[in-house]
Amino acid sequence: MLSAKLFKLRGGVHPEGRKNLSAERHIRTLPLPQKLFVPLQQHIGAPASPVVNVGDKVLKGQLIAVAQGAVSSSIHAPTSGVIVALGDHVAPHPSGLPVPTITLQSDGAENWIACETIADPFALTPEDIAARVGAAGIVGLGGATFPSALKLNLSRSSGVQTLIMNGGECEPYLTCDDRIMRERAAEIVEGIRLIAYAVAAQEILVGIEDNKPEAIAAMQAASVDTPVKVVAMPSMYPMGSEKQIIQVLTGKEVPAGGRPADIGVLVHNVATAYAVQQAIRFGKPLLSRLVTLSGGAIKTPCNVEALIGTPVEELIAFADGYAQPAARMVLGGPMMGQQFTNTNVPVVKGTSGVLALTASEIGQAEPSPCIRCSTCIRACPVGLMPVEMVSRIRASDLAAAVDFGLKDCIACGSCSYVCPAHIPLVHYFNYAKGDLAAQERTKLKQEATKKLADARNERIARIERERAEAAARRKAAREAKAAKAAAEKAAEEVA
Amino acid sequence: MLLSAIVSLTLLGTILGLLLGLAARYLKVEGNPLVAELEQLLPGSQCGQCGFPGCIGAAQALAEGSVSVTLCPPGGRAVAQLLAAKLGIEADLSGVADNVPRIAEIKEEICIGCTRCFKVCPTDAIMGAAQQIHVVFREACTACGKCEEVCPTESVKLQPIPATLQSWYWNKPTGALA
Amino acid sequence: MNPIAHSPHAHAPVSIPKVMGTVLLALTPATLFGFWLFGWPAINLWAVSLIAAILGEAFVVRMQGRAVRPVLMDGSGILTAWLLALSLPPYAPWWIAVLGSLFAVVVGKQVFGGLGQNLFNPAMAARVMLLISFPLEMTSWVAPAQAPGWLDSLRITFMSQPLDGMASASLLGHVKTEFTRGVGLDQALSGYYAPQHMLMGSRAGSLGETAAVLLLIGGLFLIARRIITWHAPVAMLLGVAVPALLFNAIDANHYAGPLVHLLSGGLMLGAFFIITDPVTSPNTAKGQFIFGLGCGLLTWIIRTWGGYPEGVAFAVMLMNAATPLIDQFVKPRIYGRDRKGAALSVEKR
Amino acid sequence: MNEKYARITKDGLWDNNVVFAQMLALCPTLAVTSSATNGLGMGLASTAVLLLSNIIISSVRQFISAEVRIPVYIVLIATLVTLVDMSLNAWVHELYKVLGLFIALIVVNCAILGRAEAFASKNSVFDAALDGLMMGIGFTLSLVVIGGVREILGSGTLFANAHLLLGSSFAFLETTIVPDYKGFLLMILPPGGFMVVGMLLAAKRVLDQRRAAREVVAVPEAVAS
Amino acid sequence: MSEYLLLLLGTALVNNVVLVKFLGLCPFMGVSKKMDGALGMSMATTFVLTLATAATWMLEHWLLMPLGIQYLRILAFILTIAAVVQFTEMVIRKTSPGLYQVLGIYLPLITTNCAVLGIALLNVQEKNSFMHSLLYGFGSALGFSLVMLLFTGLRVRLALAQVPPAFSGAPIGFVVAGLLALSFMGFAGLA
Amino acid sequence: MKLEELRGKLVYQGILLGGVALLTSAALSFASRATEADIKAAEAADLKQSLTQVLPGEYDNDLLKDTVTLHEPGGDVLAYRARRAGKVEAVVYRVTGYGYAGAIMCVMGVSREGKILGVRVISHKETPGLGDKIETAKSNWVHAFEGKWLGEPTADKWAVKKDGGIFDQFAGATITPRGVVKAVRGGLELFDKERATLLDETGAKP
Ligand SMILES: Cc1cc2nc3c(=O)[nH]c(=O)nc-3n(C[C@H](O)[C@H](O)[C@H](O)COP(=O)(O)O)c2cc1C
Ligand SMILES: Cc1cc2nc3c(=O)[nH]c(=O)nc-3n(C[C@H](O)[C@H](O)[C@H](O)COP(=O)(O)O)c2cc1C
Ligand SMILES: Cc1cc2nc3c(=O)[nH]c(=O)nc-3n(C[C@H](O)[C@H](O)[C@H](O)COP(=O)(O)O)c2cc1C
Ligand SMILES: Cc1cc2nc3c(=O)[nH]c(=O)nc-3n(C[C@H](O)[C@H](O)[C@H](O)CO)c2cc1C
Ligand code: SF4
Ligand code: SF4
Ligand code: SF4
Ligand code: SF4
Ligand code: FES
Repeated sequence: MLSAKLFKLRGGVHPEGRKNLSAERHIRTLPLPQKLFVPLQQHIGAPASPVVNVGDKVLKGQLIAVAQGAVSSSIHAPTSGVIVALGDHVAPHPSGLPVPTITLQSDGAENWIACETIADPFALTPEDIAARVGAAGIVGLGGATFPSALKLNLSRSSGVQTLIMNGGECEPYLTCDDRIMRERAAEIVEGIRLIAYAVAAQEILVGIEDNKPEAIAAMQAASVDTPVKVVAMPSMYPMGSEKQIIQVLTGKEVPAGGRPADIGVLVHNVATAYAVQQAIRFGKPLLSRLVTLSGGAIKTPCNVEALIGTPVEELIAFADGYAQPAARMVLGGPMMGQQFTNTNVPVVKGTSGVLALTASEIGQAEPSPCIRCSTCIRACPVGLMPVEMVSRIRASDLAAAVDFGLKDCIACGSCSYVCPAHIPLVHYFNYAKGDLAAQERTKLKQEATKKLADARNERIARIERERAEAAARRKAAREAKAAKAAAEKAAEEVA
Repeated sequence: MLLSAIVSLTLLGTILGLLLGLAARYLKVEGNPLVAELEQLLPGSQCGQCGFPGCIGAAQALAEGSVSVTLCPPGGRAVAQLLAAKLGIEADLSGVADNVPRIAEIKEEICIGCTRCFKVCPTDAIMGAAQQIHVVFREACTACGKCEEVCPTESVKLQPIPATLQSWYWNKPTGALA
Repeated sequence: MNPIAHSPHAHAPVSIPKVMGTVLLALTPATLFGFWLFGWPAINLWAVSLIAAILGEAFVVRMQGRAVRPVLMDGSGILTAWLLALSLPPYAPWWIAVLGSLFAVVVGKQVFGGLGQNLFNPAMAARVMLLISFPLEMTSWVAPAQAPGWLDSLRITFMSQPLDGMASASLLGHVKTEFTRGVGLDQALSGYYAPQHMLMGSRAGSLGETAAVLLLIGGLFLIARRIITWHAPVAMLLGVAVPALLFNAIDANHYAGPLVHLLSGGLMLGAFFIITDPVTSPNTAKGQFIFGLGCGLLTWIIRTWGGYPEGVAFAVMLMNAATPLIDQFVKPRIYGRDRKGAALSVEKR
Repeated sequence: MNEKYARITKDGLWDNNVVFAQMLALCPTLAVTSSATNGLGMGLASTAVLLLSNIIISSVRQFISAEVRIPVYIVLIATLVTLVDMSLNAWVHELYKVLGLFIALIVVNCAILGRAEAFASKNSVFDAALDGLMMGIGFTLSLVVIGGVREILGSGTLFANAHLLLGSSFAFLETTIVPDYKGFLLMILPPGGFMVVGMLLAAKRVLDQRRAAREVVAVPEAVAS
Repeated sequence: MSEYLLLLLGTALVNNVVLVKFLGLCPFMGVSKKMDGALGMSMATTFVLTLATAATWMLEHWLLMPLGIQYLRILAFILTIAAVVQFTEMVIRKTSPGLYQVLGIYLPLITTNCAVLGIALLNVQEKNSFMHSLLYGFGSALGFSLVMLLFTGLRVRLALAQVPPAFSGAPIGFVVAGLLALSFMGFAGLA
Repeated sequence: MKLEELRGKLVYQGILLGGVALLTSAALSFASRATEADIKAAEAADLKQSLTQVLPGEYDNDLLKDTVTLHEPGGDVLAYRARRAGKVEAVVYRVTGYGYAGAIMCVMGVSREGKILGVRVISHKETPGLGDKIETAKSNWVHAFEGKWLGEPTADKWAVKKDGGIFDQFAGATITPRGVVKAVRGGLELFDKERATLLDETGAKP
């Protein structure tokens, strides 16, 4: 089963793994925090809309905010307690902006709502499974946090040949997927089969990087006598990225601007499969996730199961605090994760890791001039030319950068990682993407306001015209009247 | 020899003159389609901040090349860039303050409902009736500032739009790369 | 003014000074061999080149009001001067080295804005400039291993003493001269050319270009350290060897064979250390291959039919000029798109 | 009025200099400036044509119709150039041999047509004459400077062979700056020509910037006092 | 045949119009900021230069020479060139609006491109035969196009470089042209 | 009609350009008349000056008019003859050598006895600083030919020193002098061969 044919990944880099810091430690559960900060937006799409008010008592697992619109996801109370605030709290986002958040004071009782357990989930219809996944507020736990139900529905309707389960976990430091595969393989495999059933996939591949032999073994053992095939992939960043894992496992490429469903593939993270299994089998909504606590500045790196909304400082305290002052705190992995400065930010559905890194681990230096060494080009898994894009962006020629493929960049950071000149390439790309989006918004707005202005001008012109016409009519009438009068007068005189 | 020289060259000249005259007559380009295209790019709020009586005037001046592409404050940098691209010139955009997006806001406490702002707004972004508090539609306001000028109680003010998770994006890196 | 750093939060342990340092290291064996072969004058020349480049670069950077230290510390100026020195006749007078180094770092590099901004290879631009301006000094070669003493060397380098009795012609120059007299290749080569000497490098020529084997080893070291890739060097060697082979087969008395070409002149130095200059070469592997092929072909053409006995420097500059065009037309295929950049068609199942 | 003439003069000599600001007439500029003398000769010949063409075109400007404007200008200029060509050939034959082809090319010297279009066809005869003269002098000075730099660096002399152009009484101009100079061939060859022009352009820019900076500084001071 | 090829190579590379003969520098400097423009200019110049060398050769040999009025050469040539340009423009506009879009605005500029007149005059000076003249014109045009495209590529990249303010724009353009001319000296002695 | 209206007319444009052409060509024709003689004179003087450089001594005929054309395999050679009292005392003609960078054009003057009176290089493309020492402005090298003839030095010594002859080469540039020596020697051989024609001893009167 391990001998499945692999295709070549282009580009890619070999960052130092540093997974051993946390890989051998069992998943532990975090003690219940006092206060939980649950942001309304933890997923791609529209924020959820709260259905509770300040002062409401809620049970663990109770719906506290519902999905809004087509692309959105519901949010549930991570524990039982009282809603103490519906306000702003610092976002787990580099901007550090305050975002709408539900603050929950836990009562320590962990009183669950009633959960519906299902004995034979394969008796459910595929539609039902997707609906239950949606109701459980499950979003992709691989990082993109796209609402999973939607992905299932879209894939089912367009037809799926291959289901790929992403156990790549190519980011350095992170071991939460590794641990969950080692410890909860049976549940994951059932989740995988449920997903496959929900989208009627014919082939199921679990791709795991070969630096996780125990996870591979555990998953293999759990998938004996199932259609699930476990495939070991070479360790390389960004093997776990959706487009790249598809390329490596199937040899196919997702067309630019398209989705994997276009080529009959669905990709899900292994932790998502676990959440799906829990939701379908036990009716449990997504309330917690595994988080890797690691980095050279953390005293006891480990993996914890943390409730959504837990402030990060509690996690750090749980890991015995700092071994040395951290040069940088990061949410997620070092390659794509985001720096944060306020340790009060909450764990959200997409938080895969909390890293406290030392300066030597980061290894960043002042940027020096680009020597066009083209290392970045060789590293890019997408086949882009970062050096060319960045020079266009620096010269404020974003259109040219787009011609070079800016929009195809997956922001994996491979190029920045290898650049000997330490140029913040991805930073430039994300700036440019943001600026383009902002320009797009301005343009839309301008078009809209232009229509408004035109309408107003037209209206004013019409009013003027009507007024003038009315005046002319009145004048004509007056004149006609006068003429008539004159005529009558004349007639009278004649008479 | 003298004669032949003069005759032949005169002939050459005459023929060429006729040719050019013909060419000019039959191959004339009508009007300047550029103006219309440029006008399309301008915000169209006819606010006059550029010093022309409305966007069409600005478009004409641009087509003649008598003004810089940075003339339109409401359009800001984005429009300047579009204009420069259309005209095929390299514009020095450093002068254009990438103006912080702003929007009109009405302080309800001091609005007396005089409807002046309502009447001048070129995009119908202000709603209200006489003696009532007026409101601004965020989507329609172009921050042209006309209402600010006419308000007798200074209750309309252009305020920067606060950044949100949706509008925030990374700044441009400023490392010494020279 | 965002105090927040963008991802990635990990970086490969690489830097520009490390890259340049590795290249210098790779050049060292061939340089030392040149010192041994040509003696003290070669060492003087090398030192003068480096000093002139460092001082000149410091001065112009200072004049622009930029920080001098980081510019000098990146090592590129030193590398440029080093490569220039290696491509000069070993007994050239000091002012050749000074003028060349200054031209390289000022006109070749700093007027463009410094490291990474220049369009032409600074060392080669300087070499070509020197060659056309001072053809006499730039084509006065010496026979190897007559290494003069230190005092004599000072006289040679700093007082432009004529090198009586030591003068020799380089192989390519000699062949060119003999052709003008109507002497055939066999006769011209006899006594002048022995492959094993050429390989080891005991021949007349520029300071650092003679030891083909040591240059090859240095080049392989760079490839192993992933500073350069094989594409450009291999393509350049092919670009010279293939036409040489063809024409040699047609008329052996007029066209030298591939081995003569590969082992003579600055080809080895050029192929591994000069056309691989990242700044002035195309940035895709395919582009680099085309670039190398062009360099090789032009070198061969200039050597064979042109007025100059050696063409490496010209070929490099000509291809430098074509680099932006190559970069414009040779791009990698983007994931999910075809070669032309259109999205792949959606084929289901 | 005086201001206007000052403006025209300043434009011609510096601000709108044919070579250094308008970047026109580059071919003769680069081709003949391997020595200061050649530059001077070419400059004087061009100045003559420029002056005459500006005068003639300005005085017939009412009669010219837009459609045949350019050909008429070109014919006029061509005639003037041919006249200059003949005169040089007849009376300053040595110089003619040096400037050769480039005399004929004064016709297409874009600068002359440019002045005809941009100035002479819109201004009075006197203004046009002044403009032509100043542009011509500006052009000549540029050529002499470029030629001078190239000659000094390239051969170590200045105004070599000036007697051929100006007569033997001007032989005193001929100076050897560096005796026994080895010669820096680059400067005399085409590449050096380009580079010298580039360097001089940069120098002019630095001077202009300095001047602008001084003016900015000067204004507040004036206000303060 | 090989003689003609050699002639073509010689005029295009060894005695390049722009870099060695110093003709056509204004468009070389002026229209080399964008690739489209350079391409258009190159094509237009190639077309006109080839046609104009043919036309001026005929003029010289069939009109000026028989009548002994060579002193009208400059005048007659420049008129003819203007006519050729005008004619080209009209024909292109009529037959291929697409091409006209590309070349249109560059055609009038060519009248004052001194390369056209220069090559015509050089042909007369060197007493070239008709075929020779034609190849000379075409080869020169090829040389012009080649360096034009190379130079444009370089300038496009230059626009992205961080050139010191004193040098940005035209000055560095000249330095690059100088280095390009330096490279082309390598062709000396070929052909 | 007003000028403004006229300007728009097609005929006007034709006439305008034609008229301008008329005027200018007329002007040029007259100018040509005026300068023709001077130009001819200047060119003649030019030629004469270059010829007399290699013809030391006094002659009493008009060099430029007294020419003879030799039909050689390598192309026609135009020779000018200098006479004293009707007798051809010396001849001048061009020879072409091939140097490092192409053709080197020389004129040489040969006396009645077959001795070289002088050699000058009129045009060459040799490298400045290396090969250009063949110009009198740069070195005296060409004067070495003066007084030499085919017997002095002997045939095998008519070469540069490097090739065993008596003429100097330049440091680092042997090809150029080699080319010139070969050309001059060829010129002397030509004189030998065509002596009768050149010296006007075939009977034709001047
Ligand atoms: C550069 C990059 C690296 C990624 N690495 C991983 C990974 O290691 N593991 C993973 O599950 N998803 C990874 N992803 C996210 C996947 O592309 C994809 O979104 C995810 O596997 C989908 O599964 P989900 O919907 O269950 O999250 C990565 C994405 C990118 C852009
Ligand atoms: C990179 C490089 C480029 C060179 N370019 C030239 C050149 O363009 N012209 C030249 O005459 N010599 C040039 N040289 C020097 C010659 O390569 C060489 O010294 C000379 O031609 C003799 O080579 P040989 O010893 O194999 O005969 C260059 C040297 C190097 C290292
Ligand atoms: C750039 C350059 C220019 C040269 N110019 C000339 C020249 O003008 N005349 C010449 O005879 N040789 C010239 N040479 C060739 C050599 O200097 C010379 O032919 C060769 O070294 C043989 O001369 P030698 O026998 O004196 O060493 C030139 C070589 C180079 C590289
Ligand atoms: C592999 C490699 C090769 C290089 N080759 C050259 C070279 O040939 N000439 C040169 O001036 N600099 C060379 N450099 C140094 C540096 O890139 C050069 O100074 C830049 O061109 C200056 O902007 C090289 C650097 C590297 C890493
Ligand atoms: S890796 Fe860095 S230095 Fe190298 S080409 Fe890319 S951006 Fe430039
Ligand atoms: S961040 Fe973008 S450009 Fe850089 S390697 Fe990843 S995909 Fe390529
Ligand atoms: S400033 Fe802009 S929006 Fe206002 S009138 Fe002028 S062009 Fe139109
Ligand atoms: S102009 Fe000012 S006071 Fe009047 S309605 Fe508008 S906001 Fe209110
Ligand atoms: S002077 Fe030659 S093109 Fe302008």
